[in-house]
This record gives sequence, C-alpha cells and structure tokens, in this order.
Amino acid sequence: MFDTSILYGLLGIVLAGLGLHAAILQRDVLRRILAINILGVGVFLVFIANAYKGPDAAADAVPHALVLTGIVVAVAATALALALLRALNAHQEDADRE
Amino acid sequence: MIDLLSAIFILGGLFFFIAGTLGLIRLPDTLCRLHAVTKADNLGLGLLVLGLALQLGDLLLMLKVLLIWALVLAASAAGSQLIARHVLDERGDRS
Amino acid sequence: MNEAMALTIGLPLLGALAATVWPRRSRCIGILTLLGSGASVTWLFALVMRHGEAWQALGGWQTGLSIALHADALSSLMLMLTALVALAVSVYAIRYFRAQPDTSRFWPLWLLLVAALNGLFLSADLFNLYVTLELLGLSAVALTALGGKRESIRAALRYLLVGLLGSMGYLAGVAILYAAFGTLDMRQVGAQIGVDPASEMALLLMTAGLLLKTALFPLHFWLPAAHSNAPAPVSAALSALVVKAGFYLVLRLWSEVFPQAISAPGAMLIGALGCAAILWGSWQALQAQRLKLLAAYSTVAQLGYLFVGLMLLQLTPAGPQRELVFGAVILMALTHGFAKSSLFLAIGVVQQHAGHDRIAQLDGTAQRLPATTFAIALAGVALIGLPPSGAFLGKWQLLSASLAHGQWLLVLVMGIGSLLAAAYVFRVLGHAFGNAAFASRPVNVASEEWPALALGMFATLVLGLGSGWLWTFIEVAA
Amino acid sequence: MSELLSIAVVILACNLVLSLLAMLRQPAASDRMLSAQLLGTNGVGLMLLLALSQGQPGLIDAALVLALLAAVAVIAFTRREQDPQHD
Amino acid sequence: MTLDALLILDVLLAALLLVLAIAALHSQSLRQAIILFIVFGLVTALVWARLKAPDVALAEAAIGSGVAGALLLAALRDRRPGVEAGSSQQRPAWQVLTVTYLVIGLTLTASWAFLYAQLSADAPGLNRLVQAELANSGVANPVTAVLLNFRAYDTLLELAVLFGALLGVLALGPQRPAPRIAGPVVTHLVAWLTPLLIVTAAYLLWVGAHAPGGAFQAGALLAAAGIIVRLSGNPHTALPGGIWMRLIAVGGTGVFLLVGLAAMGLGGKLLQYPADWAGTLILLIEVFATLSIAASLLLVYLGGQPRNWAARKDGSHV
Repeated sequence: MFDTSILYGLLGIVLAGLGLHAAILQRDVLRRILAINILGVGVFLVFIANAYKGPDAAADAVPHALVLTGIVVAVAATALALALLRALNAHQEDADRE
Repeated sequence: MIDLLSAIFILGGLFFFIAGTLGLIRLPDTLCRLHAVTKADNLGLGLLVLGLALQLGDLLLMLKVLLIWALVLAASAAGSQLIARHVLDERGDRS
Repeated sequence: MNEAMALTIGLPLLGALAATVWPRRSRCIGILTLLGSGASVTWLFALVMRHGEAWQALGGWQTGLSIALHADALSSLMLMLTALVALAVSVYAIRYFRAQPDTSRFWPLWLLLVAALNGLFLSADLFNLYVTLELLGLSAVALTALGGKRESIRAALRYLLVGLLGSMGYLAGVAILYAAFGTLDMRQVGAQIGVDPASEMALLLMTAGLLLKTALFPLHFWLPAAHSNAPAPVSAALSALVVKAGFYLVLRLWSEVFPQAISAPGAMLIGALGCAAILWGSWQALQAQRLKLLAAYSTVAQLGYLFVGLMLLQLTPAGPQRELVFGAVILMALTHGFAKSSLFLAIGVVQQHAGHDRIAQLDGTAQRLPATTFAIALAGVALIGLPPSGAFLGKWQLLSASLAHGQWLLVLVMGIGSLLAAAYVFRVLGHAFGNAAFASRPVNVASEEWPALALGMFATLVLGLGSGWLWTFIEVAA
Repeated sequence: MSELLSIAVVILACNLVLSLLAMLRQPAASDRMLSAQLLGTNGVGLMLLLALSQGQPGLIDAALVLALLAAVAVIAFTRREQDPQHD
Repeated sequence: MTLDALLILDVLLAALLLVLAIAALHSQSLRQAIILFIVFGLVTALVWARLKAPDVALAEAAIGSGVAGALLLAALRDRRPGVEAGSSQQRPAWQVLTVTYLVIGLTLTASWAFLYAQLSADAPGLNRLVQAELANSGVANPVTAVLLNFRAYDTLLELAVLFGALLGVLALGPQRPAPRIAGPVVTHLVAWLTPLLIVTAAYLLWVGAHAPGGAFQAGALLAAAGIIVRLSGNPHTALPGGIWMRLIAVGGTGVFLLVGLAAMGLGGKLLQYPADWAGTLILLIEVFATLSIAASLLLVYLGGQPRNWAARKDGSHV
C-alpha cells in the first residue's frame, strides 16, 4: 500500500525534523540525547515505511535488519552519552565543593 | 458460536478499557483513581485476552496469551502498591 | 586479496578484544596487532599496485544482497596513512599511557579506532559505512574522554552529540537512497543516480552530515575543544585520521556515487566554505594562546584546502588534468595527516617536559628538546606548504588548477592562508628558539621524540620527493 | 470477525490517545506513573489485537515482552522515589 | 482488517507519535520528558507492529521500556538540582527562528524527495534476493538471515560498536553505588520476574531462527533481568568476576569474528559459512552474542567499571 508507506514515511521525516530542531536548540544535555533518539526513530521510520509493501505482501526484510542494527547502535551511543554526562556531573560537583 | 463468544469477550474488554480511561480523567482523588483504573484495565485486558484466545486455535499460543495477562495482572498489582505507597509518602511529606 | 582485506579489519578488532581480556598484556597485544595489520595493509597495497582496484562481496552472496569491500588507490593510500600514523602514535603512547589503569583503557579503544578506520576505508556499502562511522565516532569520543579532566569530558560529550547528529544526517540520506533505488551497494546506487529530488536530497543530507563530522567551517565549532583537550596521542589520531575519514567519505561519494547529482553552485558553495575555513582557521591559530589549540585550529584551516581541492575536482572535466587535481587532493590529505600527527606528538612531548603548552612561555624549548623542536619545524614546513613537503606540490597543483579555471580569488585565499600559516608556525618557533631565562640540559628521550620526528620527516621529505610516484600509483590503480 | 477486530483496534487506539491526553493533564508524578502503567496495558492489548488482525503470531511475543518490561518499568519508575541515592 | 479501519489506526498512531515527541521534547520537567519518551517507545513498537516489522517491534519493546528507560531514569537520578540551572537561559530569538526555518525547509524538501522516491522511482528493494537465497541461509526468518548471514558483517561491526561504548563507559570510572535494599513488594516482584525474563530470553533466542526474535532481543531481556536485580538493592547481578566477565563481554564479537575468519581460512570469503553448517554456526554466534549484549547493556547500566572487572583469576586486583 503506497498510502501507508507515504503516511509513515512523512511522519518519520517530521519526527526527524522535530528531533533535529530540539537537538540543536535545547540547552540541556539529557534533552539533547532524547532529541537525537527521536531523530533516530524518525529516520528508522523512513526505512520501515519504505519496506512496507501492503497488507498482503511480505515486507522487505533488509530495512528491518538495518533498523535493528541502527537501534543497537543508538542504544550504545545513548549509553555512552549518559555515562559521559554522569562523569561531567561528578566533576561539576567536585568543582562546586572546592 | 465461538466467534460470538469471543466477540462478546472482546467488546466487554473494550468497555472496561474505556471505563478505565474515563476513570482516570473523571475520578477526583489519586488513590481512588488508582483503585478503579487498575481494576478496570486488568479486567479489560483479561476479557480481551479471553476473546482473542478463543480465536487462536493453538493451545501453546493460548497459554502464552494467558501468561501475558497473568503478567500484567501481577505487575499492575505490585505497581499500584508501589504507587500507592509513593502517594502516601508524598502526603506524609507535606503534612 | 580477500585475506588482505579481511585481516586489515579483523586483526585490530581481534586485538581490541584480546587487549580487553588480558588487560596487563594490552600494550604488547596492541603493538603486535598493529604491526600485523600494518603488514596486511602493505600486502593489500602491493596487490592494488599490481592488479588495480579490487572488489569483494562478503559472505559469497551476490552483489546487492551482501556487503562489498573495495580497495583502490584512494583507499589503500588512506589505509597506509592510517597504518603508519597508528604505529608512530602507538610507540609514543607506550610511554604516554604507561601507568595503569590508563594502559589497559587506552589500547582496546585505540585498536578499535584503527579497526573502524580500516573498515571505513574499505567499505563499499552505504549502510555499512554508517556502522563504521559510528564505531569510529564512539571510539574516538571514548579516547577523547581518557583525558579525564572536566574539560576533556565536556568536549567528548559535545563531540559525541555532534557526531551523532552528523551520522544521523548521513543515515537519513541512505534511507532516501534505498527508497529510491532499492540497493545499498555504492556501485549500484551510483549507476542510478541522476538529477532528481531523491538523489539531490540524499546528496545534501549525507554531505551535510559528513561535513559536520569533518568540521568544515562553520560546522567546526566542536573541533578545537575536542582536539585540544584529548590526550596528546589521541589528538594526533583525531586530527590526522578521524576527520580525514569524513573527508575521504565525502570525496568518495562525490566522485563515485553522486557525480551526476552535483551542481556547479553546490561545488562552489563547498569551495567557498573551504576558503572561509582556511582564513578563519589560520587566523584563530595565530591568535591561540596554547599550542594544542593552535594545532587544532590549524586543522580547521588545512581541512579548508581539502575542500577547495574538492571543488576544483568537481569543476575539472575528466581527463589527465583531473587526475592531477585528484592526486593533489590526496597528497594534501596525506601530508596533513603526517604533519599534524607529528605536530601533536611533538606538542605532547613539550607539554610533558614543560608542564604546560602556553606558547608565550616556551622560551628555550629548542635547547631542551632539540629533536622535538625540529619535528615541530618539519611539521610546520608541511603545514605552510614550503618545498620539499608534499603540501607544496599539492598546493602547486591546486593553484594551477585554480588559474586554469580563472579562480583568482582562490589563489588569493591560498596565498593568505599560507602566509598566516607561516606566521603561526614561526611564532611558535620564535618562542622555542628564544633564550631561556635559565639554562637547562638538553633532554633526549628517544621513544618519545622519534615518532614525531619520523612523521614530520615523512610529511616533508618522503611525500615531497616521492610524489611523482603517487600519481603513477593513482593512474595504475584506477 | 475481522471487522470486529478492526473496530476493536481502532477503539483501543482511541483509548490510547485518551489516556495519553489524561496523562499530559496530570500534574502529580504518581498520577503520571499510573497513566504510564495504563498506557502499557493498553499497548499490550493493542499489540495482541494487531497480532490477530494482521495474522502475525510473532507479535504475540512482542506483547509478551511488553508485558514483562511493563513490570520492569514499574520497578525502575518507583525505585527512584524511595531511594534518593545521594544523601 | 478493513482498509478504513486501518487508515483510522494509522492516523491515530501518527498523531500519538507526534504528540508524544513534541511533549517529550518540550515538557517542563525532565522526569516527565523521560516518562513520555518511554511511552513514545511503546507507541513506536506498535507502529513497527502495524508496518509488519515484528522483529523491530520486539526489539523496540525490549529496549525501549527496559534498558533504555532504566538508563535514562538512572541518569535522572544522578543529577542533582542546580546542575541544570546554567542551561535554563533562553536562546536569542534569531537563533531559534533561523534554526526553525532551516529545519522546516529541510523537512519539506526531504518530504518531497521521499515522495519522489516512493512514487516515481519505484525501487523493488532487495527482498526478492533475500527470498531467493533464504533457503541457503541456514535460517527461515528472513530478518535473521539478513542480520547473521547476508549482511553479517554489519552485525559484527554493530557488536563492535556496543563493545566500544562499553569500553568508553568502563574507562570513565567506577560504577554507581547499588541502591538500598528494596521493600518486600519489589523483592517479590523481582524474585518471580527474573526467571521469567531469563526463560523468555532463551525462548526468543531459539525462536529467532524461524520467527521474529534473535540475539539482540534476548540480550536486552537478560540485561533487564540483571537491572531489576540491581534495582532491588542486590549488589550482585549474577555477572561473574574478573576474566570470565571480560570473556563474556568480548565473546559475541570474538566468536563472530573467529567464525568469519575461519570460514575464510577454509577457502571462502570472510563470513562465508559452509552451506551445511550455516544454521549451526548462526546459532553458535547468536548464543555468544546474546550473552555479550546482555553483559554489555548491564555493565553500561551500572555506569562504570565494577570492582572485579580487572581482577585476576585468583581474585586479586590489578
């Protein structure tokens, strides 16, 4: 079904836009991390929407595999970002204490 | 016959789901809401699960679906206890 | 050919795993695997030199279904740069990270970074390139944070977020390409690219994402902090190799996947940004108070030359003239890789012996660290673009190409850039050769100083004198 | 039967939207947790319905995972409140 | 399912995602933003289910409210009031406007390009090739075939990415202190939930060969089991110490790479499994990958290096 692919594909692009907007403009790091994750979901949605070939046909498996890879990568990056944020906060506290 | 039965279950499930949501919106007090909402929701999911299980026609899948319901029941029982304690703590803090 | 490609990626990856399992042997494992992967790079290089470019479909499935690896002149030269710089940096890092737990933290990440670079230079699959980009980005960020100071962690975090935005932009482009052409293989996509909205949008998104990672002005804002706050060996690798990887990918995509979709105004825009980068980066380098910051801004400027080269490449029609420009761009990239890693390692030595890297207080360095000062001078020669460095020939080609296109402004910008570079290099050397208030004995720490020296030599002498051979190689392997 | 399933999917999706709006209106943290739990149950139901209406039994596993992790999320949500780590 | 109903469902899901994204990105309190983001993950899983991507739906369900949610909530717990204060100042209006217009422009042109790609280019995609070779891949689930055979090299590097993130986190310092011991409710919940999570993980790993599931989903569930044990106040997370922990952490990438290199040594290309062994080798790789993924996600959740990470065999510390 083309309509479905297009609806979700456009939704993905809008989500990516929202994420990008917030990732640039937000000041808080945690919010930026959320924004980048939403941006990622938007991009993944473009892949999956394209893979959808209608209610009766089998969907394209390759984009599904790509998105699975992308999800793992996104989780890994988020985890590293959160750990860096924690380390930064700890340093900040040390600095405040002095 | 089975179709009819599962239709009744599914519709009943939907009814309780909606009732739960309305409760969340309309009921005045958090603890009140907690009580009503979790009850309604679990009942809703239970009926839905029953209705769907009748359609599956595979014993293993049926068991799996029932397991899902049991899980949600247990989780929400524990969850509402934890939330209730949290609410009481908050009230205690304020007074 | 199969084996050489697989080992080039597999050995450092295996080394990273082994160094994690046996942390107390990590240094030994690291050096050995880097020697091994260096050997396989040399093997691959020789094969490419003899047989020309090579393709390999992994897993034995047909192209399109599987991921393809690809080696040609450009990628084998970048691999060689990586192997040599990585070896030199490793020798330096042995002393720099000699205390535990730094040793066991550095080596696995460092090997992972090398594996990511090798994977990136060999990959011919658009999605696989995304994965290698992320592997490269995450390991580079983790290495930056090894500095441990608040500033390095803050810079690493920012570097990570910017890098993620960049790779998401790239991935969005891949998504649109897959929707339009139904494949991820570079050649298959390249064959279908045309002047249509999908191709152009993908080009825009992928280029923009990569430019963010490559820190082209005005997207360079994250680079100075990250490169100047990382530990010295890491800074060397970041400036010499990691940003180069982004540039390599832009070059590869522009010349092999998207040539149909690139419009002249787009190329001019990149060239204009390159010019701005040259002027702004050089000016900031001249203003910098700290050596590492100077080196980082100089990277911003030097990247500008590469993008000016990219524009000229785009404007030049196919033919021997284009080959010359292509070779010049590669030569500039290689020279900068060697020169900048040499400079960062030398700065590391200075910093460790002086306890700081404030340029104004470097008087007497030449007496205390003669070899290191010489390395800085060699790197400086290459950064300015004086003969006999490789950059001299590269710039010469770029200048003559600009004249051929009547781009007088470019000539002017490159001239000013070179003058500014000369100014910031001589500012450092002037302080280094200045008289110290107190006399001190010269220090000679071979393993610390010779990596910088060797890299500097490579940038000025080897690349300069061997550049004729480089063009032959590009011609043979193409 | 398939019509009924379709209608049920739509109704449950509407319910999901309503619960979300209710959640956004709630000021108190505990109410939001409650709403999140409600949304979770709702999601499980919707996932099951999709499994049947699209004929994809694999989605039942997804519903199972959602149910399991709803319980995990309950713990993760509430632990924080009882346990201010820094003191 | 009838088309009209599908269309209504699509519109509702799309609206939900949009509202959730906007609310999560712009809500006042950070805690609410995180809760909304977790709900966003739930709805995303439903969208993947709707678009017939059950493998992705499973992964999203497993990661979204499990590991990712726990990670974000833990990050929230780390921060103290005051840290955010410096960042609350507003950006100048011109910046906001410029970025907004740029992003809107980009979104519109990207939409145009996507529409063109979808309508005029009409690419068939790679699914035909996947289906044609599926019988030779050693597994029956096409997504698993792509992940572990056709594009196995991507997955190998993906495991390396996770490994790299793990190394990065470990290098940042010691792990978080364990929470206090939980009350009876949580303890009981954890006591029966943990074995269920483990059993489900094993099931998903096994079923992945012919139905949605696989190493990552299983690994995420195992990690969730470790996380709730940790959250209940138990200082142990069932991770072994010293070299065994390190071996588990690198095992996924290591076994994968060694199998790939061995296949090359036998005369094939990198990662070209011998045809008869493909199914077995894929299962072997997946088992180790599951353990590695679980250990990595759990260690990453702990937020730093556990005390016994670098321990020698005899338990002494380096």
